Amino acid sequence: MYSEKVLEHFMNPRNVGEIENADGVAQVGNPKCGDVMKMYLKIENGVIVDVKFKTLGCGAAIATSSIATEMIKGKTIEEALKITNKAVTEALDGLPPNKLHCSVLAEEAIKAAIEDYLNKQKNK
Amino acid sequence: MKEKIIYFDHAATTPIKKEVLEEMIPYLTEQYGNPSTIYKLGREAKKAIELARERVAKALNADIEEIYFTSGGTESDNWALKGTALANRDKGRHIITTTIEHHAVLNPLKYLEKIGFEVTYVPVEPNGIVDPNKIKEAIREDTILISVMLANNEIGTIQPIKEIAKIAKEREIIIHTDAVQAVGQIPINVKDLGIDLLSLSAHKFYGPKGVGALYIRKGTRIHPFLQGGAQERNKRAGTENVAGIVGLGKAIEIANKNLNEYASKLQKLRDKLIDGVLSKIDYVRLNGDRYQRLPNNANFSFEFVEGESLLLLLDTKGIAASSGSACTSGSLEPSHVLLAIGLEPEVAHGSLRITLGEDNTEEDIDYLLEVLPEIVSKLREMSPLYESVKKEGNKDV
Amino acid sequence: MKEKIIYFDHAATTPIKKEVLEEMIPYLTEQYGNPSTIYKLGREAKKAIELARERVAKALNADIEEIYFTSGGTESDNWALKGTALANRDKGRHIITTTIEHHAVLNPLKYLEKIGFEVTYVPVEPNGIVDPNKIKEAIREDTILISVMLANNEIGTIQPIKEIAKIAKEREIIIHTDAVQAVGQIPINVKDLGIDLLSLSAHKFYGPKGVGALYIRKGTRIHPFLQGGAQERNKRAGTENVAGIVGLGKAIEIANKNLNEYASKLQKLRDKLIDGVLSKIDYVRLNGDRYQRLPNNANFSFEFVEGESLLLLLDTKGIAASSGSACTSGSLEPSHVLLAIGLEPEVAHGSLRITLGEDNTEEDIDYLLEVLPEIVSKLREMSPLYESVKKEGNKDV
Ligand SMILES: Cc1ncc(COP(=O)(O)O)c(C=O)c1O
Ligand SMILES: Cc1ncc(COP(=O)(O)O)c(C=O)c1O
Ligand code: FES
Ligand code: FES
Repeated sequence: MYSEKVLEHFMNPRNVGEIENADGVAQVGNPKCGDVMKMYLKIENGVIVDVKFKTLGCGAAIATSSIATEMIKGKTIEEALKITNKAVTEALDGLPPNKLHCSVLAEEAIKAAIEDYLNKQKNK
Repeated sequence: MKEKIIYFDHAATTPIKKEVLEEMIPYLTEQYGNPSTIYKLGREAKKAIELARERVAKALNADIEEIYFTSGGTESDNWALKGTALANRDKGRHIITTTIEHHAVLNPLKYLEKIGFEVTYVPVEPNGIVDPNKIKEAIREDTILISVMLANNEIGTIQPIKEIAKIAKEREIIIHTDAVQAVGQIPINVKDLGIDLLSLSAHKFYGPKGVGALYIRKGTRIHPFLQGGAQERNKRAGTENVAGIVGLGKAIEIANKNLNEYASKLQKLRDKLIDGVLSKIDYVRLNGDRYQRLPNNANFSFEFVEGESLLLLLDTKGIAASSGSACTSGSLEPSHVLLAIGLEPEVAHGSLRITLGEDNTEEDIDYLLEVLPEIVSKLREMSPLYESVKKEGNKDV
Repeated sequence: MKEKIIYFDHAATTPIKKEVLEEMIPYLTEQYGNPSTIYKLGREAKKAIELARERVAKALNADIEEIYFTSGGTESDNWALKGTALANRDKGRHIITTTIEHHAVLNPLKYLEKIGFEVTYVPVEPNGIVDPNKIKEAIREDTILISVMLANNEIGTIQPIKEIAKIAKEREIIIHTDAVQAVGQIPINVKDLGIDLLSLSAHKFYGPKGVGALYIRKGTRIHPFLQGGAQERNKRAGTENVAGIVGLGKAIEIANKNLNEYASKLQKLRDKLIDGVLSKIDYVRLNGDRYQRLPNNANFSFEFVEGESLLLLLDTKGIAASSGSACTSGSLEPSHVLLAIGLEPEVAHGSLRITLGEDNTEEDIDYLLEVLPEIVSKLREMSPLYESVKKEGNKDV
């Protein structure tokens, strides 16, 4: 059902944790559906220099969070915004069809965290 | 990673017992006759089926002619419900069941609703047991059928079928019980229970998959479900799964003989497990009545944990278990049973079902009690919701 | 009495092939996982089922998602007929079939008649083959389903399904074929045949009893038949008969690979048998077309002989065969198939079906040709009807 890559990221998730005083933070998902994802970003000169996440959810939710953080680390905000759930899924060698919605969550979390950052910038 | 698997999912399925397979093997090899034929090879196959029927009848205290073989629990349930509903629709179109039945009961009932029947789903109490009085209150003039499971497959709660059957009989309503989880775990006596129909499935009690039986009390009005040849006295057509039926017969005979010993062994392990989990882990609850439950079933909910992740991590430790989380199936709703006993969806998502079997030992429980707290902690450390709770300090569910 | 059994009843059932059983054994022992579970043991079982599905799809030239596993040919037929009739009843309530279908088709249709459908039974020609034009003529505005078997189980005649499917498709009518007897005997290509549904049963081609499949062309409107869990993509509920499904997959793979060789071997034996019987015995006829029949089927009628007695005497000689006599089943009417091709009941009663298999040899045929004339004579000597005929001298049937 899950690819080796999904299981590998699930068992050894990268970038788990929190960033104190993060530049952008967002939580997406709904515990009633079993999934909540929280993304923390540290951004310098428009580049994501650090990223951490916490996820409550299935194997796919945790694995997509993990790989998504790897994919955006070191990228500019613009580049990060271009990452789609399709790209995340492909990077994991695919997901079972009934788990595709979990990868949407990662995309949403990135976008929401960047939006939070941009809002904070505006309000500075 | 441990190499040996510790199997804690006996409610999902069980391995075939050695003695059972041994009795099946001739019917998978040289005894291949079609039981409907009249030469020796066919007569031998027929005899084997009739011996199996006798064994099932004996285990349930039924008459031999009241046992019909099917392809499993799902077919037995489908047949019992659709077969009686359609055969008795001249009397009425109302059916009563509970909110915690297996989908093999709920989905045929949904289908019957579509074609003109009405179904009342009686809710269960917070301990996962239905109150017979609530069944009684649900009865109408046009009620023709009541279906309540003998034991629940998720939380293991045992239902008061004898009382419910008595209520049904007072009103001449047909009463079916899904005993798929109960056979081989608790004693079953169809005459004493006073029921009309009972479903069972061999692979839940160390028999093969793909074979089951339906007990139909003599005189019960029911249509055939599989129509065709004259097998099973014209009630269930199709060339018989001879080896499967032989396996079912042997498995139920063994299960019945060892019932007390088996149950008391598992109950001890189960209690050790429940006590251990409740004392070692925070934010946890036991689902289903503490005592009126199958000897082999423990079902917990852990807050701030999602069930599928839990299962995957247990799998890496060589432990096979189950969960009522929607994420394990990719569906949207978590277990209808856990919701029916009043759990919030987010708590239902964090459920773990451990169902024991004869191969399990005290060491297995010790091992689970060793790795489970670590796994739960690991997942909670990753949960954004646990963060805030930790900051606020302990609380009980 | 010979000790070795000569088995001539392969249309009733076949022994499981050694290689097939070998692939099944792991799933009857250590690989006992429930395919719906997510840990390794369950995933392995799931994989095995999916491999079997791939093999079936390949053998039939179907897409993988068009194959659904069932408990046998009877369930496949019941599902195909009741499932499509009910799902398409808004379009019409008329169904067409033939007079020589198996009871697994006829009896579900009888049931559909009871609940408001109309069925036209198109007669077959004296050679046991249906004329596609007669099917065409039977079509009405409200015809929703045509069901015609690919090959008959009694007389082995092969029906012109491709032509019938073409007629059905011109009128957008769903077309089902019961291929239970055809699989493993003649090449089958669902795309080339142009059919929507096809039933098969593993035990007819050296696989296990109690498992079958239904091919459902993508886009075909059909209701589920067994409702419950989410197995078989929500179309056929119930814990899967993993070992059985694995056996089916392996058996169809082998059958398909050896098809030409197998068929030409059996056809040679069959022709030797037919020529031998027709030349050695009087008052005998071959039932069903001489050429357009399954390579392994020979069906005779002997006048002044009753089928059950014939079978019992053959049994004492170590020969297992079948008859269309009502006496073998204790029913009143002889085989509806033999009556449908125009046999008088008294002739139908004296029928003998020999269906060959890979284990049969030329010596087996020689042996049958040696004992059969003796047995037929013996029974005729006992028949009061034969007496008068003898006095009048020879005649042909
Ligand atoms: C309570 C209950 N009823 C019915 C079934 C269906 O049985 P099967 O899957 O063998 O068809 C099951 C198990 O899956 C069950 O636990
Ligand atoms: C033509 C035909 N259809 C259907 C069936 C039913 O198959 P099964 O007995 O495996 O359910 C048979 C065999 O019995 C058959 O020969
Ligand atoms: S989090 Fe529920 S399916 Fe992925
Ligand atoms: S003669 Fe006895 S059943 Fe036909």
